[in-house]
Amino acid sequence: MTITEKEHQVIEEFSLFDDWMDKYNYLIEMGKTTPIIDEKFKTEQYLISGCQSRVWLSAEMADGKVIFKADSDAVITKGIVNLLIRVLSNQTPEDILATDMEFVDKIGLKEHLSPTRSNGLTSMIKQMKLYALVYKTKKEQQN
Amino acid sequence: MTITEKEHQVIEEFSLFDDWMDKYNYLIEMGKTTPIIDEKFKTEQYLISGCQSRVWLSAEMADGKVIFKADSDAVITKGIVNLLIRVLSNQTPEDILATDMEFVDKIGLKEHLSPTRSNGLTSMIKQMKLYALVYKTKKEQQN
Amino acid sequence: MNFDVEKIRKDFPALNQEVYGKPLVYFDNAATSQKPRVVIDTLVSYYSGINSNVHRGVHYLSQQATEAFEQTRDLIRDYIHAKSNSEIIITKGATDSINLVANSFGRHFFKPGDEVIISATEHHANIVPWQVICKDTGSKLKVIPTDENGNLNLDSFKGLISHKTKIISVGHISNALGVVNPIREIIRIAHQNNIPVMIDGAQGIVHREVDVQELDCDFYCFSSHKFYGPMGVGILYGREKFLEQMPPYQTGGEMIKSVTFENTTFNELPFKFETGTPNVAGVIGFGAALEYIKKIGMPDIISYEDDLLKYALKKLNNLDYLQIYGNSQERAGVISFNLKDIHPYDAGTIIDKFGIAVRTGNHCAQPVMDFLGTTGTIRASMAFYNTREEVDRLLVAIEKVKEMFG
Amino acid sequence: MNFDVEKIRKDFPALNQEVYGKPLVYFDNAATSQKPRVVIDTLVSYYSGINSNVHRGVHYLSQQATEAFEQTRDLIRDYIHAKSNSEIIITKGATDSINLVANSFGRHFFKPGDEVIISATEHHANIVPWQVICKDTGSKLKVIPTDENGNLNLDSFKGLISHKTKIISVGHISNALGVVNPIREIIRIAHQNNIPVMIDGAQGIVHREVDVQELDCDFYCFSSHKFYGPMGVGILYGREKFLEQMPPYQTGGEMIKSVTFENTTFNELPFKFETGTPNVAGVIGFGAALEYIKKIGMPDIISYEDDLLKYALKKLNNLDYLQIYGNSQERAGVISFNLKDIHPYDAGTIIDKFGIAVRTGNHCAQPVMDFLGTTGTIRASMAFYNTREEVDRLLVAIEKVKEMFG
Ligand SMILES: Cc1ncc(COP(=O)(O)O)c(C=O)c1O
Ligand SMILES: Cc1ncc(COP(=O)(O)O)c(C=O)c1O
Repeated sequence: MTITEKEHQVIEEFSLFDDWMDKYNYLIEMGKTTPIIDEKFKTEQYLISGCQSRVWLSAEMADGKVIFKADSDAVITKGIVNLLIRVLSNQTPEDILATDMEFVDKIGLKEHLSPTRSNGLTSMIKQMKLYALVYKTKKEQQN
Repeated sequence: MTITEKEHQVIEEFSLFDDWMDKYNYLIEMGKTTPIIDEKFKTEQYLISGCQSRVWLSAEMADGKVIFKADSDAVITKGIVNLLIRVLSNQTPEDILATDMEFVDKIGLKEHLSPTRSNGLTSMIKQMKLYALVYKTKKEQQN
Repeated sequence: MNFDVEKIRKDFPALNQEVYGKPLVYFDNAATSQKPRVVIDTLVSYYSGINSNVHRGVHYLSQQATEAFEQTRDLIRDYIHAKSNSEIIITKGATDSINLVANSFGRHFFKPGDEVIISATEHHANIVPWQVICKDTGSKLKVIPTDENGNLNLDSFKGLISHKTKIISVGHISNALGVVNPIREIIRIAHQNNIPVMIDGAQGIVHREVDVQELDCDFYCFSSHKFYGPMGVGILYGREKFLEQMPPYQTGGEMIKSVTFENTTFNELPFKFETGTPNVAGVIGFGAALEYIKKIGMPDIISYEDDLLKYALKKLNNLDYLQIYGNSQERAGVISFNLKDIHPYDAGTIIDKFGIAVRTGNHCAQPVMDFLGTTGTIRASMAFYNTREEVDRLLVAIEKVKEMFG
Repeated sequence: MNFDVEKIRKDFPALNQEVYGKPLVYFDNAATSQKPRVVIDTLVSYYSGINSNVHRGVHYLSQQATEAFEQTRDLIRDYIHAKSNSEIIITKGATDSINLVANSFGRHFFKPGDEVIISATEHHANIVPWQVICKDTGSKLKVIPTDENGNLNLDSFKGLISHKTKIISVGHISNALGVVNPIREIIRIAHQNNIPVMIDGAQGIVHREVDVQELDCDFYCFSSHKFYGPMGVGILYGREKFLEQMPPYQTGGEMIKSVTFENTTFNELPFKFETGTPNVAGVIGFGAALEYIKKIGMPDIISYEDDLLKYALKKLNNLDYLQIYGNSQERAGVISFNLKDIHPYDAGTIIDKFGIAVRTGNHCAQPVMDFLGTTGTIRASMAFYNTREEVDRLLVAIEKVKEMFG
């Protein structure tokens, strides 16, 4: 599935929720699902700043695609980062860099999450794009 | 004349003025009258702070009474300090210390003069009382 | 008691609003309080009327503004029972006040090897400025330890004092835990050793009556915005003896007597420590807040708040999955807690959706969080306009959080 | 030009009042400006609505306030064309901004023997902080001389520059004389020598369009309250390269990343330089002022003001007993003058009684007064809401002064 297809999937899922409670329950569920980061990545280096809870994010390349993993000490934050991973992981660096993550607005994440939090969200997306950029640059240097 | 008598005199004079213009013209006149301070007193030491214009004030004892002299580079300020001198000069230190200078309020000086200015006014009165205190203390030590 | 909370609530426009379709419950008062209408009205009438720059102006508006500004200084002096207006310095907030003292007192009095004592439960504003000045002057920061409930250990405190101690700075009431510190005792011990004491009263002034002469503290500071006044205004009380000796902090207009390119002489107290155009509107607005508080009456406010706090504690203590911090005999204004095994951020996010404003995080008091072994807490901080019904609503929200994450 | 001054005047509630029974003429704008209704309304709606502490709060009000606060930072960045929000520091005023730079830049970059260059026509706020830091670091203050009209001498300036010059700080527009300084030229020359330049824009921002990238200045500061916004808010623009290297100025909450008693790490820009609860209401109110100014349009404002200034100068020049200062090709906002042989304080006292607010004294610029050989001047400072009729009324008052003292 492309990023856009995955985005549509997520948007569709969220469209089923009538109220904020359901959305949060869904995020909490997402927060309990894998992929959880390996303990060795839970260090300062992988910490994303700008969130009230701690979020660690790692990335690796496999078959030309970026695989993200993350964890957080808060469940809702973990739900959000897992949602991002669901959309962005296992995609090429180029595709990750190209997307403007429309779904974040569409599912009301920005609206319902504070600037503190959406700063956290922004930091997460920024970090993911940064990883993608690093891998893209590496690839180009190898060619 | 006692201080109180002089105060009444001033209050009476001011009661003749209908508007602020007349009051200021009177102050300006007062600003042009003697007693002007000797040039040798126009130094930092005799300068009263807290006024926008410079005011110098000196005092000496003669026959058990305090003689004030003053000058200012602004005419209105000089008028005001001369008004104070008219009331307070040539009185005993004890009488100067005892008065609460009611006339200042009564002639509308406080009301028509800014806090900056009435600070200046306050500083002037404070300085005059300080001189009186010094002379009173000296006298007591001599006894 | 002539205290009608429903009537009082009507004085605060911001309390009368809905958030997510529910009536707002504002329990973030320790961060900043809401403002009574009279404060807002004062700002409006100031800016629509006498707005102008103060001091040195001969024109009418400037005279009026200066008078109102200086009358507020009278009011503040009177409210905290300082000896003279020279001891009341207007700053931009409690943080600014502490920076002023740390800098000006520190640069003047600290020598290498000297020591400063603070406590383990301080707000960052009463930690970092001292760290910085200690580093700059080669002095050392010492910390009064606390027990697990936030009670400072006075025996250890006595042990910290030495002839090298130059100043002691402690909070009146901890903003993270709500513990009222034994500042009288601390001041008494310090003064036996001739050491001046600064009190960070950012929370203290809000929940206790303060008489700086009776307390006998050497510095006391607080912010207008936490005490029902406008933002951008802080107060520093300082004993004249020390303020006289201390060099100016910030420099510029207003605070000088004369300037040449070679030399500058500084103005008298309190102006020596006030430079630049002050926040005239904010200061006058704070005056209105003080008048308002005085009208309601601090004794009534305190007894109402204490009662409300006790009520809330009793209710919260019934929930066995709650961990409540700061269980001290003397507490005020603040309840800090966590739901066991639930991140405060998760809890706060859900509580918010009930229209309830609580704060989550470390409350700018990371060291005490570290000590308690948590990254943060949920803090409900109350004012005299909060009610028992609002506490009940918080309980409902907490139960929902437990249900969602438990 | 679509500029209707009578309509504009209606936007400013304070202009619509009488003083001593006469309609107020407010000519003390360089001290502080009046505020358009939209600014006052913004304060009211803030304090009646989203009032709360910003950053780190998860609850609704705090989110709203944070968003509005940070959007104002966007607005400011956009208005002065800074590259990024990291370069926009919120302070309490221009004086605070200059103290920040003098302290933080100075302590970091100055070594004994280094030099700072300012000009002979600076406001005390741009003199004294540099004097203090020079004294503390063993550096030297050098002064660009002026001619008798307040025009800085650029040849002398070039002569002052050396490899020891660490920073140059000059005003954009002199508040005492209204002379617009050749800051482009100064910046160009400074940068040829790799020296950073700070511009004190307290008056400049009010009367000129400012594009910090095009100006290529390294620091630019101003106050909200002189630019139609609330009191208690200032702005410091700083080039990221320098801000990154500079240590924090004030310390406490908000500006830190983590605190232990042993060590503190500081937050990123711009927060590294912002500690304590900011003046949220004031900042958001300033945002409203900027929007208002943008709506009226700075080009229209400038051309109206220039026209009014020319009108006033022409009229005043007709009075042969007037001494007018600052006769430069480039002037804005301010006319400084004296009636020959009449003390400015005497004159100001009488002018006030006509309901006209002018300022008298040294305008916090004593060195330039000393240079001009006067203890003070009468300063009429104008804004785009002033009118020719008001200038005419000033003339009547001046003639009366002449009559009374002449
Ligand atoms: C040129 C100049 N610089 C600095 C200042 C200081 O501004 P503030 O008093 O708002 O800090 C002023 C205000 O008088 C000024 O005119
Ligand atoms: C105990 C304490 N000290 C200092 C401060 C700092 O106050 P401000 O942010 O108003 O400068 C606070 C506010 O959070 C506080 O609670």
